[in-house]
Amino acid sequence: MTSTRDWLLEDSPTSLWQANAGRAYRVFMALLRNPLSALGGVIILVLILTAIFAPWIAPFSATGQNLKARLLPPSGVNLMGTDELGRDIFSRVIYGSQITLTIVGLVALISAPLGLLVGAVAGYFGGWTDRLLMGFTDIFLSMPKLILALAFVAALGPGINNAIIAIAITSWPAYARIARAETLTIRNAEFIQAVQLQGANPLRVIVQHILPLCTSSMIVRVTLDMAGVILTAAGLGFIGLGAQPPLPEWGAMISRGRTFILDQWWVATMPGFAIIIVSLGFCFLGDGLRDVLDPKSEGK
Amino acid sequence: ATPADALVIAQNIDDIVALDPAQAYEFTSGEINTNVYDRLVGYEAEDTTVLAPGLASEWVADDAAKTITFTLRDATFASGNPVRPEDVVFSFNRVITLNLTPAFILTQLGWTPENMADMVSIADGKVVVTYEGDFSSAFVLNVLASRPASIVDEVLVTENAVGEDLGNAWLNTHSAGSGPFVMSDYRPAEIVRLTANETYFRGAPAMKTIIIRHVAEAATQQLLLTSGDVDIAKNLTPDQIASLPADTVKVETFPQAAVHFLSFNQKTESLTPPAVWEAARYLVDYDGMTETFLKGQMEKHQAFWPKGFPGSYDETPFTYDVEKAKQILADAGVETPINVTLDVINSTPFTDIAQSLQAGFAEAGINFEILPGTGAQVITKYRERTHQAMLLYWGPDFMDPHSNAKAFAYNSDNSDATYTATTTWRNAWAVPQELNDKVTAALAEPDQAKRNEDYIEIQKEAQASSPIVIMFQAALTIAMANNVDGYVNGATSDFVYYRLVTKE
Amino acid sequence: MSPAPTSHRKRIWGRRVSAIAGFVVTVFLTFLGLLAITFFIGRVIPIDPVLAVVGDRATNAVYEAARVQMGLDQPLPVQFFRYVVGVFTGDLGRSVSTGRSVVEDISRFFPATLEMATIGIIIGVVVGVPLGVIAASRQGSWIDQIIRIVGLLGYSMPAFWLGLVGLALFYARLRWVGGPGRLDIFYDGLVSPVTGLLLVDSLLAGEFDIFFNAITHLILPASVLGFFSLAYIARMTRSFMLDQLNQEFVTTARVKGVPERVVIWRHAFNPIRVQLITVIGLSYAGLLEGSVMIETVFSWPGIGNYLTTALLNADMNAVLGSTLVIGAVFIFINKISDVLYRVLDPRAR
Amino acid sequence: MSAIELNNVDISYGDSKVVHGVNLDIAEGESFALVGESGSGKSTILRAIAGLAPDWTGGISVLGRPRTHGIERRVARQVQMVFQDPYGSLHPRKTIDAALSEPLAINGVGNRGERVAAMLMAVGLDQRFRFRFPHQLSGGQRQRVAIARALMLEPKVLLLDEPTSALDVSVQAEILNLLKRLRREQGLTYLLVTHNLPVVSFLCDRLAVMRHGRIVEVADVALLKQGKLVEAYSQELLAATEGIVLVGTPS
Amino acid sequence: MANGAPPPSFPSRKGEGGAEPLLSVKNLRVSFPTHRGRVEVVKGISFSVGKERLGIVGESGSGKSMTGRSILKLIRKPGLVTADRMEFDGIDLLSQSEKQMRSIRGARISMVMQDPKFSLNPVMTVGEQIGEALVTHTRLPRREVNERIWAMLDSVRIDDPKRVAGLYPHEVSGGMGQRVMIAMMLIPEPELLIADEPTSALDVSVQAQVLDIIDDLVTTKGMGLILISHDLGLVSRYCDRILVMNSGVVVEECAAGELENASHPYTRGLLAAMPTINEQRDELPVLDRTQWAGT
Ligand SMILES: Nc1ncnc2c1ncn2[C@@H]1O[C@H](COP(=O)(O)OP(=O)(O)OP(=O)(O)O)[C@@H](O)[C@H]1O
Ligand SMILES: Nc1ncnc2c1ncn2[C@@H]1O[C@H](COP(=O)(O)OP(=O)(O)OP(=O)(O)O)[C@@H](O)[C@H]1O
Ligand SMILES: [Mg+2]
Ligand SMILES: [Mg+2]
Repeated sequence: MTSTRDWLLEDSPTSLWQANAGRAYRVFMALLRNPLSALGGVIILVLILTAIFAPWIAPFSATGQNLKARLLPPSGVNLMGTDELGRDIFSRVIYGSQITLTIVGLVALISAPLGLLVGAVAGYFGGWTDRLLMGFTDIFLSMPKLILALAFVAALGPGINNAIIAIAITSWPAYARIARAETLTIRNAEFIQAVQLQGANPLRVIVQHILPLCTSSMIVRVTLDMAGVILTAAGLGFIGLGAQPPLPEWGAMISRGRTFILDQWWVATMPGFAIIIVSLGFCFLGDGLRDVLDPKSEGK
Repeated sequence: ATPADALVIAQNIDDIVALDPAQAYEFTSGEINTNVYDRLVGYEAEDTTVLAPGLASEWVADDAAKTITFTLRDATFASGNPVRPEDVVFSFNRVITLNLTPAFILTQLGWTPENMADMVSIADGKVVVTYEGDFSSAFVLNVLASRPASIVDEVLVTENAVGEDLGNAWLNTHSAGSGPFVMSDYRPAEIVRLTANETYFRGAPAMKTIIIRHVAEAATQQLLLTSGDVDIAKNLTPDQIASLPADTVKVETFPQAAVHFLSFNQKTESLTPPAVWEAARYLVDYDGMTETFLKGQMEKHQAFWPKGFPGSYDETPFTYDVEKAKQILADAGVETPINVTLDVINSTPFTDIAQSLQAGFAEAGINFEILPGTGAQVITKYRERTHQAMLLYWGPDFMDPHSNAKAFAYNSDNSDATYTATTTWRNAWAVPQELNDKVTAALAEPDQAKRNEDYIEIQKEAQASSPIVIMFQAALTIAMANNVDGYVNGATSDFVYYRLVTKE
Repeated sequence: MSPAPTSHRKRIWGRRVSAIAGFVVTVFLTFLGLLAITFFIGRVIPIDPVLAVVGDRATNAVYEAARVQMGLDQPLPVQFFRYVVGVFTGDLGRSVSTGRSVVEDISRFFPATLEMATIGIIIGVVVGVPLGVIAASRQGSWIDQIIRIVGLLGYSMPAFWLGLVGLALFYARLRWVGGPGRLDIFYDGLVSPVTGLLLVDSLLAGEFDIFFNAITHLILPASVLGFFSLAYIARMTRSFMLDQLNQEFVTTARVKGVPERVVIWRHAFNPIRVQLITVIGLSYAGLLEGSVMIETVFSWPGIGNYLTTALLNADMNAVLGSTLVIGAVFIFINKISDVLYRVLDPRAR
Repeated sequence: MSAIELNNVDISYGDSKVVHGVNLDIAEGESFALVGESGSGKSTILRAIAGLAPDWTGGISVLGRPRTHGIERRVARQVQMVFQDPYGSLHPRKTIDAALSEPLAINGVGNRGERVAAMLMAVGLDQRFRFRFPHQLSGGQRQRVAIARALMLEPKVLLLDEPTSALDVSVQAEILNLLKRLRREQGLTYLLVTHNLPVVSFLCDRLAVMRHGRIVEVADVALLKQGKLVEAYSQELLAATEGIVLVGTPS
Repeated sequence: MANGAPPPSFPSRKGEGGAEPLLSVKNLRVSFPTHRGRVEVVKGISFSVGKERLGIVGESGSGKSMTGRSILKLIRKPGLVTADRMEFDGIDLLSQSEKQMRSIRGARISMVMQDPKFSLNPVMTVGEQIGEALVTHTRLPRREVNERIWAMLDSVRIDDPKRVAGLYPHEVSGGMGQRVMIAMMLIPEPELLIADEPTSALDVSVQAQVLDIIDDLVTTKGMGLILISHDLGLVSRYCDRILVMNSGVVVEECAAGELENASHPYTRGLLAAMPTINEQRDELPVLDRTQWAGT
């Protein structure tokens, strides 16, 4: 145990692998030291575990209906009560974690790299490339995001996959802006000039030298945005354009439960809590990551 | 609290597209038309099942000559202009000339822009209506009681006409009728305000103002109602209704003419075996749904003409019986699983019904992938016949059994080119010729009793074998403040009357 | 190195003209792009816009007539070209779901949203900025933690949920605020719209009752919106402030013995005003679109509601028109913050 | 053949011209210094030679071949640059090993592991440092890495832009020694920018004094050592330096 | 030299310092938490300053700035400052509240910050910032404040004070920035000035000018000066007494004139490592850190 730790914290690593592991370990420890970000991390971890082990955790099926047991308040059997079709809300919330995780993961995987690339290319080359790409980005940015997502989903047809695509399409421009701004500050750094002097082609400079530096702020931003993604997905669900029934997507569950909010509060509130907690988890983690990954604090 | 002489209603009114009776075709616009316009004859607030004199005080039907002669009563429009036979001619002409959506109801009578001068004319101060086709005058009276047959004030409308529009644009935001109310304000997706017509020939209504406020959220409607800021909430769900406080709010139920059905597009290979149609009838948990989340909102009903109207067939031979359904499928050698999509409007209670169907059908190996969409989206697909299974509802265009028989048991040309707005065509079901013939015959049957018998026969047949599984008949449960009395809601939105409402 | 003054001035002028031209061109292109994207999305939506006009039972003849009348029989580029020409002559077409001209619809719905969002942003700024400053100046204290968590809650809470809960509590139970809608029924329609902003119109008309009634209706939805912008603004303020407070010049100010209040507001806060303006601009624009959810809950006759309804009915003229207006506001707000940036930040002059 | 030849070179940034009509001729194997006040265009000249300031007129040739305006691979293998700021010239997310392998990878040179190890040795860095990140190194160590990186491609000419001004005297001495040794061992040509005259005295053969974008004087270092620079500005520099440098340093 | 600065001078004013120190510090420690626990960056140093010029030299990171900052109690959490004694003119600085410190800062002790680029508020004009230092501690009419600002700028040899006062920091050059900084810290006429690398950003000729200005003011106004730098030559020329610091510890203390005779191997190593203008050595001696480690 201590030896692993020592190995990780070694000042003079003997391999690239050890160096990287050590860096990761330090980031990790720093995160743990901040109570809020540790809490965020725990929440995300629980989310992931829940998603993986949903079938074992959930006491009931997510879709099994029992019309005789509708709208039961929370009890020992139904921890979070039952919904309008007599399904166990707790089980649905548990299974819903899979969907949430998929949405969040896919959106991050699609939009962040796309934004990064567009922003870095625009920032690095400047001139017309920049004007063209950023003009395009600005068009997307100047469109109301939610409306754009709505329009996309409406065009593609409702459903979870299309919702993911729509959200991804509407969120990359923000990342492109950040990546561009960051690239602009890095572009003239001496270490970039040094690789240019060594004859590196632009592709190499961007991919190997600029992108790695944008990623940490990107990770922070993406983590913080995840709450927004969850909420947008929920919003699409709210309007009926998100996940299709009987998928236990949390937003759609709230949407369906909102007519009961005055009398059977738990139907909308339980998935609402799930969203709030997970979003908070991402926010806490993102906040912590920002402190930790901040290049200014890196050296310490 | 609301003023004593005003009735405030919370309702989702964003379906309104047009208010001109020659164009209006939505639920809410139907409601408003009914309260603003009179027709020659109509179903009246006092008894919505009996055809009563309207602007025509009496009429004489000549089935042989296919004419009906109407004598107008002495009435005035809300504008103060007298109601003249010319107004009737003008009103009917408008509908045929403009040829907008609801025009098809009147064109059934054989009316065309070319022959209108002959078909509707004035003789001795009376209106003579002529029709063409194999049907009885009873059917014609039902048609003339429908929305597009509303009588508008020719003088007022002509004053406000723009170009060739015959006042269409103006009538979409104003009213020009002789009914109990005048539409004094309409702001789309916001409010409709009706003001009492003090000169209404049946007597001025008690409520001086009717305010219909657009509230899309059911939960918000409930809040408004329980807070006393509205008198009536129209779109509450059964669950909400069940939890309303009984001391301030009362609930009234009104059976509706709309039937809810599940239909199978015959363009989908796996849905063509009649055994699938039959099995489907045993896979719907009718009672489970109507006793729980549809309680008070729908009633089990399995024939196309709604209960409570002449010619209805009220037997419900099918119950939820998975084993039997499995047996039927097995006997017919249908291979399961069958995987199809089920299109559904993405609002309550449709998505709930769909999910319940999904669970039930899965038991017998028929798997639905639910595709919720907006109403417009679902209809677009339906019209193009690109859906597989469809969960939808149907309300009659006018209160004659033929309106539904045509939709559910008649399809003489199933080709793609001849679009017809019937359920049969839209599900690509080529109705057997024999059944087609029965529908035509029933329409022409002059004897009312025999005619009703015919329709029951047709319904039995359609119930036994058709890719359309009729499940429910809708009912409206409307919650209102305890002090509201006299609200009348007939079987369709065309029969919503505010003129008898009083508040203590 | 020292060119004649005239040519120098000419060069500056030239630069200014080309800057303005560049600005106009980019704004124009952004607009055109906005239009094109919305337009083409609109045309691939699997909803038949004609059906919204004629209903589902219309005969084929009626259907076809409506289609031609709406110009949908033309090829897409032609439709787009016609639309753009229309836009530049101030004609946004007719909405099929309300039957009115889109310009008229928007002039009715947009002020309602604008009013709500404006009050919302005022709440957000008036509360959020001081909270952010306090949190930053007490970094790590419990008050900082609370503000942080409140801020993060604002990121994590579904707006429609908060709106409903707010209504149930403050309207239904406590009766502190007016209910859904912009006014009590009793007052509805009494003031004729001049600006469309009820607060302004009622004051213009001297109807103070209506003014106060409008406030009671506005306060809850605006607060809910305000909460979200407050959360964002407080958070950003805090993080900007922290950046500043760690700067050397703040220490310099302390070295001078300047009181802490002055250190915080003059030295740390002043430099971030510019960044804050951008943030506020962004969240203001965000509120305009974020009102979509809130408007449904509060039955607010605003543009968000209009837009979604239109979208769901494939009422493309309405969708395009409202997107255009919201997009224009977005662009406008961005430009305003650019200009303010230049005015407020000496480094950018 | 001269290593670097500048012929009436003007260099501009956008609209402003910052270097005016500079002529320089640096022989192969020579160590040449550019000194002068801040902002006089010293760095700019280096950048133009390296290809980082492409907006120039006149003639620049490197090792006898005229130079084009952008960055060229051929030039990359002949001319490398070491920057002033040891903290800014290394990629913060790359290990030393990665930084040193990079030039080899770009130019398709094989046998990287050994070359990196050898180069670390040459600049006097222990193998322990190989997998550290820049932030785990001191300024002097970083500057060694930067020098090592510049030498990875075995260039003939090294452009040094104030390579020690950010370092302490103690570290500066190490780097200066290193540079001197490398030059001796590998026959390098140096073009060194600095405003520290003692450094010039230690490391260089000739120097040029710059002011306001022009070269005011080119002299032999021997003259500098004797305090015999001709131009007034050169004398001013000398005087200021002498005032501060400790007199009578032990030798 | 451009403005005819006085020749290098080494006036001896040591006596005053010895008699009644303005500031005395004993066993000062500064520590910061890191992931390896608390790390002391100043490890118990003691010194005193009178109305004299004390130089602190040492390589980068040796804790010079931290020493300077801890005197003004400018080290923020999580940094921690402890000392057995830190007394300024009879006031125990350690027990002063933040509020009491404010009346000392600027007015009685002030500090020229290391990097003018980051130490000036980017959105306030230079004049405002200088004026603020004055206004905070005295009550003067606006007009007089302006007069004083211009006079001060003039005394740090800025040519056009009225124009410069209206400039923003990004509009002034590095050398001007440092002079502004000095003006700002001198305008309240403190009794003790801590100057942290006041000339690091300047090239030699400007450097000399700036230091001459400070020296001039110290001489005429009779204040104490702590000059922090890593440049041995510079400190030895402008100070009376010198502390040599290395990794948080004072390794040598001597009079400026005797620096050449410094005894500590570290100091000697530093001296030897400096090249001279007439450099004859083929290799510069480098510090052998093992020699003095453990001091
Ligand atoms: N990227 C740039 N754009 C515009 N002007 C620049 C740029 N880089 C440098 N300059 C200007 O060019 C001139 C010469 O700069 P350069 O960096 O070559 O000076 P230097 O002699 O190296 O000074 P120092 O000793 O301070 O490094 C300066 O006036 C500087 O302001
Ligand atoms: N906030 C902090 N947390 C941890 N360590 C710190 C912090 N601030 C400074 N240090 C460390 O304290 C040590 C002393 O720093 P200080 O600024 O006093 O050095 P210095 O002698 O002034 O160097 P320089 O000549 O570079 O200005 C350094 O090693 C630095 O890394
Ligand atoms: Mg330079
Ligand atoms: Mg320092």
